[in-house]
Amino acid sequence: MTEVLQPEILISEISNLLRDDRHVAIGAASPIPGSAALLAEEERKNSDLKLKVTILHSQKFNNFTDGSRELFDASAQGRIDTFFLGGVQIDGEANINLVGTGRYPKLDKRFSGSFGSALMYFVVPKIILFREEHTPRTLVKKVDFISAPGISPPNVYRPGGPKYLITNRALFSFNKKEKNFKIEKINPEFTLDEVIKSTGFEFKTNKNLKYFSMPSQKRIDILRNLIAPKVLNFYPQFAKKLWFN
Amino acid sequence: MTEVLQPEILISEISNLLRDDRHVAIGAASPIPGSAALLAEEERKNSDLKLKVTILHSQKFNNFTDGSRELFDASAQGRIDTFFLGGVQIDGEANINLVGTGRYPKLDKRFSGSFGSALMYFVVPKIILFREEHTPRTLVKKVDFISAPGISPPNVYRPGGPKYLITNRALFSFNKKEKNFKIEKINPEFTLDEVIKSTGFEFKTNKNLKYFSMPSQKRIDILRNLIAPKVLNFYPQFAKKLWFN
Amino acid sequence: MVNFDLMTVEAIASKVEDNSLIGIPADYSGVPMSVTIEIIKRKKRNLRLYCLPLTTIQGDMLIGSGCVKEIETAAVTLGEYGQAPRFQDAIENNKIKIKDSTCPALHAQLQATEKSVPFMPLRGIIGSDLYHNRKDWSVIDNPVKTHSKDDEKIVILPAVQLDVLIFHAAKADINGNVQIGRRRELATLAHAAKKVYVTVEEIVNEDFFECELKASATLPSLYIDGISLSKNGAWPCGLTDYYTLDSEEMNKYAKAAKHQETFDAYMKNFISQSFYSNN
Amino acid sequence: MVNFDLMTVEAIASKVEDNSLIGIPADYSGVPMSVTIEIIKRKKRNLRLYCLPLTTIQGDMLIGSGCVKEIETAAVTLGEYGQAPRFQDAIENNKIKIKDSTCPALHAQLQATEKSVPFMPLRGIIGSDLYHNRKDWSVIDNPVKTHSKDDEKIVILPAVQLDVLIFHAAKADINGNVQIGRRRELATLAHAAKKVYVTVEEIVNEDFFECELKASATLPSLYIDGISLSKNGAWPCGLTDYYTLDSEEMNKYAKAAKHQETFDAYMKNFISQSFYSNN
Repeated sequence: MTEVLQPEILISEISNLLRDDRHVAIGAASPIPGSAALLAEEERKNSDLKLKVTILHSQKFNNFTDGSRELFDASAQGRIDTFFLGGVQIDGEANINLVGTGRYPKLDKRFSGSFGSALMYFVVPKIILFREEHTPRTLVKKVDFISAPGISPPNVYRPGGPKYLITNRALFSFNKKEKNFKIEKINPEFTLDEVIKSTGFEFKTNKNLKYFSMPSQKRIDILRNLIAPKVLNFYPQFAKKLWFN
Repeated sequence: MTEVLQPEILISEISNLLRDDRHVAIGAASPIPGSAALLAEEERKNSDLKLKVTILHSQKFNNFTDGSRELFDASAQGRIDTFFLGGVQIDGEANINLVGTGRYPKLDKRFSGSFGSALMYFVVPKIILFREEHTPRTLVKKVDFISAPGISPPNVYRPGGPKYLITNRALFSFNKKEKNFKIEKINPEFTLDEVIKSTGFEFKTNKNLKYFSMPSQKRIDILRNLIAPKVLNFYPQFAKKLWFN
Repeated sequence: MVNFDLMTVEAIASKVEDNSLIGIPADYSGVPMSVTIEIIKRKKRNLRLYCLPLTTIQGDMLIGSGCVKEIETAAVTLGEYGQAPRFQDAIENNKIKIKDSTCPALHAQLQATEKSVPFMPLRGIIGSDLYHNRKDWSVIDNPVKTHSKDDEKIVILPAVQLDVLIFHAAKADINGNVQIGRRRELATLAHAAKKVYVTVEEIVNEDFFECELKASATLPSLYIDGISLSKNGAWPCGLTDYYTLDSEEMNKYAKAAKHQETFDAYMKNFISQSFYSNN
Repeated sequence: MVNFDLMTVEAIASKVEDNSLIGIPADYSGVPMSVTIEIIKRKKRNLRLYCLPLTTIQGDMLIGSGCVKEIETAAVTLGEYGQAPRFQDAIENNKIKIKDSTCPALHAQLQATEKSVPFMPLRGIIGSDLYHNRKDWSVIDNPVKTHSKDDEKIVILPAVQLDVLIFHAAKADINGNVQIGRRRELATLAHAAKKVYVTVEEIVNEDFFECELKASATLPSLYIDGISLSKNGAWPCGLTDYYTLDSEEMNKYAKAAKHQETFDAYMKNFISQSFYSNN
């Protein structure tokens, strides 16, 4: 069997999380979620539940015609089922920080900024937090800056919010009521203890803890033959490094 | 000299009122103002101060691409210098009624409705009220229903408002501070006394009262040869009756 | 072969439920006359019309046929063909309820839903009797202090979501995207509607998203729940680049609609004919 | 012959006044790089950038060149080419002021000006540190009572009007209308700007309004104060249907911009070359 690359396992795992969606949108600089969404779309092409994928940075896979505000409007209307957000830091209550570390505004290390997170996190039903690096530096007890909060009081409109967090070591689900993460799956290259030690916040463990699953050969073939050339169009750096080097 | 038709005199008079404008917009069912605007545009074609005319009901003379809200947005932005409004009734304080006569909501006689008047009257600097019929039935002491008020208190945003009222008998200017109309020009077929009797509200008279001016032969030629065929496109009933019967 | 579910005009009409709030496009935005006739045939009742921002023969016919309970609009008129007689009769005799509005307010209430905010502010309106007759509108002190006008009063309009929107357009592509051209108010209407059905003059064997110009003129399929082919579907209203309004028929309607009896006879005849073809 | 005043790129740059609030298009909306270089050459100072909703190399270059006093944005990033180094340095060393925002807020503040309302409501935001650092934002009780949420809190954003907007586009027609395609955020920016200047790849001998498809993709001349021909005017950023982003140059810039000295050398070289032609 072909050697499966680590990012391909993540792509496959994320793709599984999109099972019941009708429309997934992909924002800036998200090559792994973008690949996962296109994979899910391809696999469901001939099923009854088709998946629509909007990749904002692509000319071809962008289903919008009302300018760059349409993603936010459509999301607020409830027309986007899943969206991905990252974070310089993510904490145990699912607060995310895309702005930087240190004391705002004079930060020690400035990152790009909050993008659309301060609306998307509130209105999209299934937000998947995605951050490859799984260390106490990225998964922290308390973020230095809240770009968007994980939970909101009842007098704030919030049909959406965090459902999953996926890193290169584990997949977590988020419980809104208990305000904490629970580990669901683990990368077989790591032990639960290693994951606990590399996570800056406490999370619930799981008696039924599963491993990241290996994508089937068929899925790998679809990914490499059909999806990779598409990704090359709008995430050229990523695709070249992974598939066309 | 050619016989000049009554509507042509009105078109010519209205056209004179557009002298310093850069952009005039024409709303629904306004063939005389529309003809006047196109006439002014044509006459200033080779001057430094060009006139842009947007006729909403025309495909060709509609300069907008953002849907039917763009007229209101552009007007609120201050980009439209002159707009025309009519009225089932107009009163001496320049309140206009486009809704009907009698006690609202169960009216004796219902008319079409207020259209965009309740915003346009507030934001367009030069609103020209146009109503051909000049009788105590149309120019009343107090309108039965205010579609849009002639004046507003200081805590209401109001860069725009009524500047002129023109009928088939007279042209009036409106004084915002004194809250009244003053007669400026009169149709030579009527006496001032006849106009006073046919007006339901009191207005200021004018020592320098002028007559409606006869359009020059050149202007009539432009109107009939160049403007009439354009008007035929979007006000076919009007143009046929006046020019192509 | 198309990659979406092609419906019949009749099927679209049957999706309209009694009491629903229906988006009504203006005379220049693609009036869905073929569906309107089917709605009338099906004796739909208590419809609430939300016009963006006005209606002509479509609204007048629906009112005259007894389908309408309430109308929110900036105007009902036959334009150059005069007042809308069945509408006038219904108002003067208290047969339907009217929420008199003004064009930009009708836009703003839908834009609020488009952005999923509960309200939109709008200038103007204050001091009009429109305002005094709208319990759903209010005035607040401008919460943003500016130097010039510390005490500005401003109108607050509630968000309005439509149950269903139906309009007629030029073309659909094989993936169910619809060409709306400059009629972008149709996009606002669609964004603010729970269900959207469209009739088109033709279905073309291409994907509008493959061409940037065509994409610019497109309402994406993600907002559309069903499409039906309906040649001349806007008649006697016009459709940009296809046909102009039918003056003769509008005059005929304007005359017939003056009285309920002659209107009824006109409608009986209209319904019995097949003006619209599905192919 | 064209029916509008054709400007040079230099003339556009000289229209930008120190201290002005400038609209900055995102990397996908037509980045006006040729004008940006001229702005840098002219040593414009204390510019305030309003990004819709982010900026890449354009903002980073302007910041690194000392032209910028303040930036309001949802992100500054070189995308696949990493963080924006001159921006990072400026923030970490307190050289410029930042108003951190989020994409939909940047849109809504311009849409308020587009409608000439003093503010826009927006959901989300509450509970974020964005909110806690924005004195110009406030929270009010939703003035429209709905059944489900009687006590909803909602954010109020002030209207923002730009002093000047500059962007690069594909084509202008002989009457000064500009093709923007699906990049309708450029229309919002233009509607909210006092002055609008555009550079284009080509000027074509037609009127876009004569074709409904082309009209749909057009920003009308009534919003545009000046146009300049500028081949490759967005380079090294891309332009839809014309050229893609230049990966090699972006990598080169990302590396050079890591330190002020290497950035200065890069800019000196960039300015000395003639990458853009006016014909």
